[in-house]
Amino acid sequence: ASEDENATNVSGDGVSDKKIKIGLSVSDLTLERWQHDNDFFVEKAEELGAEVLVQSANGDESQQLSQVQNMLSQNIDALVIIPINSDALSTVVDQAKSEGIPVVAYDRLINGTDIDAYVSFDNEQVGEMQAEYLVDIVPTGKYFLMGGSPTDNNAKMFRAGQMNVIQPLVDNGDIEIIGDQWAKDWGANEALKIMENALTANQNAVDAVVASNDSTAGGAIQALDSQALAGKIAISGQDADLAAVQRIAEGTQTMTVYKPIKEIANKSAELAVDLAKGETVTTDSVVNNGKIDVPFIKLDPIKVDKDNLVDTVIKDNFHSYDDVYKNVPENDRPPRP
Amino acid sequence: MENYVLQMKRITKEFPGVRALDNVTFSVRKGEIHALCGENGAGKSTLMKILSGVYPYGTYDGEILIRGKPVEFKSIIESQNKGVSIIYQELALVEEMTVAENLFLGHDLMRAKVIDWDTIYREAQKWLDHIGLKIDPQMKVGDLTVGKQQLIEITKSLTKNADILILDEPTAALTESDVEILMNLLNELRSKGVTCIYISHKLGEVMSLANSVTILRDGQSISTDPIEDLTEEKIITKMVGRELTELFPFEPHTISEENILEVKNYSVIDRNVNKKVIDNASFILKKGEILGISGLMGSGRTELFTSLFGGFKGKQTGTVLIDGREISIQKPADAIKEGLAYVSEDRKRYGLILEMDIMKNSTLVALNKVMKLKVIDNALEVKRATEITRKMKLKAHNLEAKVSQLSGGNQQKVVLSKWLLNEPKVLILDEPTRGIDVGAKYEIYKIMNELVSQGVGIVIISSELPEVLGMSDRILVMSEGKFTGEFSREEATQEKIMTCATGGKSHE
Amino acid sequence: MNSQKQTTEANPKDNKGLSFKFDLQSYTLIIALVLIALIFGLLTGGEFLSSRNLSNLFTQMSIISVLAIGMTLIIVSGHIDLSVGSLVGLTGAVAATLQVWFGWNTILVVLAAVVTGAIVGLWQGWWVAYRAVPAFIVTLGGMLIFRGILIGISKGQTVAPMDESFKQIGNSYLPYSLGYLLALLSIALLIFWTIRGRSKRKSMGLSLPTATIDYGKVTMYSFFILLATYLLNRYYGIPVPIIIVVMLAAIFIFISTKTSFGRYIYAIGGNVEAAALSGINIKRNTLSVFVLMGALSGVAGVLLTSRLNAATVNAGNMYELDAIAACVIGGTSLMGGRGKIVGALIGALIMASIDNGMSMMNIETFWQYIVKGLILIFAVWIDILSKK
Amino acid sequence: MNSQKQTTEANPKDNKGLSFKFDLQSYTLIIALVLIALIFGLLTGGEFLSSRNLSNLFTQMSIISVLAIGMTLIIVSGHIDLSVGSLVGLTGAVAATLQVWFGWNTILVVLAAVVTGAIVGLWQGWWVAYRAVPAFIVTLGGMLIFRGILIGISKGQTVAPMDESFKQIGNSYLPYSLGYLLALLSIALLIFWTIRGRSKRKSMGLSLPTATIDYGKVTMYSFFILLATYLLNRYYGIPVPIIIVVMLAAIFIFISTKTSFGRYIYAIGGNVEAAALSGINIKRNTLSVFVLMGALSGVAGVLLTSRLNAATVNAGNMYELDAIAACVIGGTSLMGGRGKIVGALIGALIMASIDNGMSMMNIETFWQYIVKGLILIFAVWIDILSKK
Ligand SMILES: Nc1ncnc2c1ncn2[C@@H]1O[C@H](COP(=O)(O)OP(=O)(O)OP(=O)(O)O)[C@@H](O)[C@H]1O
Ligand SMILES: Nc1ncnc2c1ncn2[C@@H]1O[C@H](COP(=O)(O)OP(=O)(O)OP(=O)(O)O)[C@@H](O)[C@H]1O
Ligand SMILES: O[C@@H]1[C@@H](O)[C@H](O)OC[C@H]1O
Ligand SMILES: [Mg+2]
Ligand SMILES: [Mg+2]
Repeated sequence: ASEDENATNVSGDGVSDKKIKIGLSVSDLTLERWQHDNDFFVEKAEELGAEVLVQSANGDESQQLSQVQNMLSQNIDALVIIPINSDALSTVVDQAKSEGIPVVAYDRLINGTDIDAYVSFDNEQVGEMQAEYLVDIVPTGKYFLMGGSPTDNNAKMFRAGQMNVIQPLVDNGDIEIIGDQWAKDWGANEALKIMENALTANQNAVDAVVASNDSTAGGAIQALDSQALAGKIAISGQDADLAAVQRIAEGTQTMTVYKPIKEIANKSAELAVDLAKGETVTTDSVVNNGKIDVPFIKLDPIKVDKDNLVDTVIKDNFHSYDDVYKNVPENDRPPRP
Repeated sequence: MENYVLQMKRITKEFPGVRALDNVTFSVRKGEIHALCGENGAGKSTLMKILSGVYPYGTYDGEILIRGKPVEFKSIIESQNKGVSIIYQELALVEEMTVAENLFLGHDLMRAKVIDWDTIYREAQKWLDHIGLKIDPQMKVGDLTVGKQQLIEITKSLTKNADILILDEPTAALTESDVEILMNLLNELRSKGVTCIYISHKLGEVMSLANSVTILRDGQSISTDPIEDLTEEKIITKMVGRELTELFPFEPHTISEENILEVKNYSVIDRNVNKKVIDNASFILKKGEILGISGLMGSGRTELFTSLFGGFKGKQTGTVLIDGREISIQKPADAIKEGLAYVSEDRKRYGLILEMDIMKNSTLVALNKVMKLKVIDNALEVKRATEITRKMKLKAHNLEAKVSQLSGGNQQKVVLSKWLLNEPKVLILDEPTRGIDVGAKYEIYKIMNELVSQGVGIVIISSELPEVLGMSDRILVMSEGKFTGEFSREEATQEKIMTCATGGKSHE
Repeated sequence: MNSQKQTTEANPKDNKGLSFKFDLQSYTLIIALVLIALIFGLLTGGEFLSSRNLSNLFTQMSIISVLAIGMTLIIVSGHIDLSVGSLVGLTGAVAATLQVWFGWNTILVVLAAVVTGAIVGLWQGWWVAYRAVPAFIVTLGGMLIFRGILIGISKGQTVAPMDESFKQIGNSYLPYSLGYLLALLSIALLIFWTIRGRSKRKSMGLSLPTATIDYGKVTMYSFFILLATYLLNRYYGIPVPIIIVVMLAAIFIFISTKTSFGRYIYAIGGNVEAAALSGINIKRNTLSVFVLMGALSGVAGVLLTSRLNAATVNAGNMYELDAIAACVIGGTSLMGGRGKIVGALIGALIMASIDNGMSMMNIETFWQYIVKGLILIFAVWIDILSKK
Repeated sequence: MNSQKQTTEANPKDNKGLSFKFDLQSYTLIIALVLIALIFGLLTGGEFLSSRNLSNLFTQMSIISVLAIGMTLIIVSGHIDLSVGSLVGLTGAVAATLQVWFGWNTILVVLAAVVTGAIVGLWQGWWVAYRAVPAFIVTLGGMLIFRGILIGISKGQTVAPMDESFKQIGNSYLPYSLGYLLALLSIALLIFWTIRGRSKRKSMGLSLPTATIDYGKVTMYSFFILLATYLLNRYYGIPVPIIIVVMLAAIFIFISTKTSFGRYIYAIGGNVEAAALSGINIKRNTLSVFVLMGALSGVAGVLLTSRLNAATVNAGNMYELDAIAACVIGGTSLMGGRGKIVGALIGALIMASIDNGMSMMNIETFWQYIVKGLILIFAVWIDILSKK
């Protein structure tokens, strides 16, 4: 009985005049970036003539597993997964492989199983970039670390990257870490409270805030703002959310790490279509996921600050010029590209 | 030493702020029916709860001997194991469960490793048959009337085959015929050597049943006498500490010609069971009149009046007039607006908000009477509540006490207070003296007198025939949802009423 | 009095109309479920009802089902447990760390998870039963405490991968023949019990439902058991998780209907004073309920970890709400005293079907939220309507 | 707060011992709070009790406080509302989108958020009151539906920044003089009420608490009001959010103790059948409670959006649990019929203190979870102990 089902899948692979069906499993939609990822990916894939099934798992790993199962039973030709957790999907990926369906890991690697490709930025590198930027402009002083969700694996990796840069400076006494707190669910309100308390506990004697993403940075900046410190204390971010780049334009947030989402989305979409057609992919590098060396398309995240807004986010059409500078007086804006 | 099966010595029990029992001594001989009498709040239930282990050893002072041996019950199970079984005044039934399950809850049959439901249902059926109850053991207890629930409770304690059986006001919710069943049962048990402690406010029952009587007053034991030395009057005097000349202080009063409430061709269909529970009922209540409603349990009296009051979910047809004006009552609020008041037969379920204090319960219906500019005036509320509860002779040390802590009689007075504060035109009393001591009954009757003299019309539904006979100007009898008889105060007798109640034809 | 006659008089089951009404009532939920299944079946062009998807569906509902079984008892006893999600995460992590870091074998590891759950249940039950702290607070506290311990012991890291044998628990299927064997066995048991029950009632002189009704039911159930087995065998066979759920359900239905402990729980939840006055030990029974819930959370933790082949820090997050919802959909009253395990399982199946169906239809996420919320309300409303 | 007080005083308490005991009971929670404050004060070297941190603390508790006020009514009336978190998110987003995308002014935008909340409350209340669907299910459904709508309308994006005037709502302070003025005004009112109350009781011939007790209390409250004002004025002044909370609390305490609607809610939650037979319109009053809760969620949404100067998709996530916990800590019974708004506010303050204190101490995250969970349980336990 089950052979029948498999047979249909296999035959589905070969037929090329049939529209290619790609499954995209998104981790959650409570952060702005995933919505962008989703939109760009679908747009590109449809441009390439594929149909995309999208599911979002609300940050629940077993729900993601279920959704991938459900997509598999809809005869998809390729699977693209933004895993909630790199280690918690191996069972269903194994199943996909056994049915001959190619799997692409998007943004986060999937460990311990055979996958066909990995398209991503290096999360540790993101953390490093955040820290490097801050360390550049505030080489000595008091640092506050604002971690992400204590239950998000990526949050750990960002922190690891940050510490790669900061730890040596702590050891030689240049930098003092005055606090290290993690914001539940990457929540802005959590970050706001944490920052308020940290400022109070340290009588505002803070020189830099290492915030792991833009949502938490946003909350922290509100706390800085009410102490009239917004723009005076260096603070990092990640994702280039609209609100964040607006803050950068206004000068209240120092930097964000822009992960050219359009690029990762397009790359992944192309890859998925190719794989679905049975073509093999070649990449420059590989990364070991504990089982195999996975072909790795490594994209470079970009540090974005006030000076390169126009050349990065706006140029990529990630956000429009008008949106980004909405709250900046006309004559303070850089020339329109 | 005499052959006492039970001795309670120097029992003292305090609740926060109240000394419920003060050095009480209580001794019961083997095989007798021993009545325990006293006013509401005298401490009868408390004493029995100590005996049955509800208030465990250590929470009271004093000593208990069973068959001469001291016992220290730390739980109900322990007292049960010593053969003590009790029917509580508050029904201790789980409404969501079936009759059979309730009968054997906590019983050996249920404590078996694997419950044998067939046996339980068969045993339950046996017991019900034995008592003479026509109830399906698979019915949910919550679907039974209070009276039936009370009988289940009694049956439950019988299943334990106890040799000391305590009945705390078992007949409060029973009709005459069911009381009869119970009396026979108790006599049968006595002949088998079972000892009974019997608490009741119905002194007639006490006189005809008991071998001896112990009187409690204000938490103290006053006396224990053999029944031969007592009369109802003597018991009352000992209970209340003064003489009560008459049980029913009916005062002749002038009944106005005006119809205050008139009901014509009134029928009610219960949607749940799709059955006509009230069938074409018509009656008139005059201003200043006390109308007694008699009938057997389940004859539909409660349905008729809750439905008139807008509190029964069913389809109603017929005409209702108040002061000659046709009105339509869809919900209790309409009825209240028209000057109706309904004191329910089940005060805990339908009368009181147990979590609330006395004051708030008493002003719940007439809240507008303690408000100024739509705002509750606390001082005024205290004043009104104090006045009304004082008038009711409510015994409570604090108006802020939760009503759940009051004795049954006092709870009933709170319900009365609640309705009287609203100054109703028509007062419907459904079993108003259920579980109430003679003194308090007397007070309620006097209140009735006072109200009718002010022109209020009163309907009193009661399963106690003496009460209906003693207090009504006119008596209507119901049977199976129909009125089957009408008697003036003068012509009414117990026999005539019973004939109509059991369905026999009345003479007009 | 002739007891035989009395019985027949009193037994409402003899009234045909009533009996039909009764049956209809308890089947509304099933009807709601069938409706949902049909609608999704239609909208997905039959995919929803395919063998493969049914297999997925049953597996997907298994974890919440295990929790819903215990939650039914908790709610029936008049309490609530908000900590089960965290506890699923914690026990799963206990299993994973013991296996991945310390190399314990699968059996020991499963035991450890279940025992951990039971101990945690003991702690919570103790506060509720012996310290009279409301279960809401104790388990809300527990929700935080256990998640905290989980983050602490795993240091925020995902612990993976598990041994192959452990992975099998949540990811394998019964061989076809074994599946059919089990199905036949349970049908045989069903027939045996019906016959024995009838003969016992007869020998006791109790009234009997007509043979057609009794055997009609047996035939119907047998048909469904065989159908389900057949359908699942058309794919890979009966998924092991669903076998676990069925077995646990059987055990707990037995406990709740056939043991004094089970009945006491209903009595306690229905009227705690009456229960106490009937001599039931409220505290000990309450404690036991929490211990059982803890142990079941352990089982759920094992299943989840096995399915994910990993223990993660936010595993089980918010499962309490799903489990409670399954119970409430299934007719359990949050006021205590009323509820059935079978109802909770159907509730869990309804919830899983909604999730599964919408994901099969690839509806946009925000619509999924909205539609799921609406279906929840409607399903319960229809159930309520039918009970009026 | 005054009106609340009056009720408890209103009764003749001739028994000294009793009166003392009663007071002790209602103050345990405050004692627990003071203990927590002292411990954190000690552990943070006084920082916890600094003017600045108190200012933070009050602001941080404000959103949950607003929700807890409404939640008290909901729970007292015998229901529950799991949707408030999502509704805070949704109403906040309504405010933000109207202002950021459509340029509405602040007043209109605030109105829109509150009205949206009330309408949503109407929808939920209708299902609960007129369709008899359990509030748990209706609001669990609501939790999903509103979050879904929120994701749908905001397309997953953070909507920011708000106008300066909007931002002020959650982020500004009363000028010092105004703060003192308000403080003096409320003290004057307190004295006036006490005198009037006493004279009225006297004229009605009711017993009076001794003057020392009455005026002693007035003095004590006045002292605390002035102390709080002074401390907050040592920093930037009284935060506007806390003024909003105090005003809402005053209004709702008034409603719950001084209006028939308030009284009816307690009656309905205490015994719905008796309430119905007392002529209380169960459905309409229940509906109203949900509408009020919705409107308050709107206020909370405005506060949150203002404080964050942005509306995010997961704003308000899980706030329902915090709000319910605040009520339960404050002595509200989940069975309905019992609970006080003041208690809920103290509950909210306790929860906020725990969060704030631990984050001031910079404790590791997982310890924060564990300690918070434990304190929750202990605080409620101590409260229960004292009531025995
Ligand atoms: N749980 C309790 N808490 C506080 N006081 C109580 C409690 N139970 C009873 N009391 C008080 O103890 C006294 C004796 O009450 P008890 O119930 O024993 O009276 P009773 O003689 O049975 O009255 P009734 O005839 O009305 O049933 C009363 O004053 C009552 O208010
Ligand atoms: N909740 C219920 N469910 C089913 N049947 C009921 C219910 N309440 C009452 N009945 C039935 O309705 C009929 C009338 O009952 P009702 O309570 O009006 O009688 P009553 O004369 O007031 O008797 P009682 O002395 O018990 O109050 C009876 O047949 C009774 O069994
Ligand atoms: O981009 C980030 C993502 O990688 C992380 O997992 O969650 C937070 C986001 O900001
Ligand atoms: Mg009593
Ligand atoms: Mg009646």
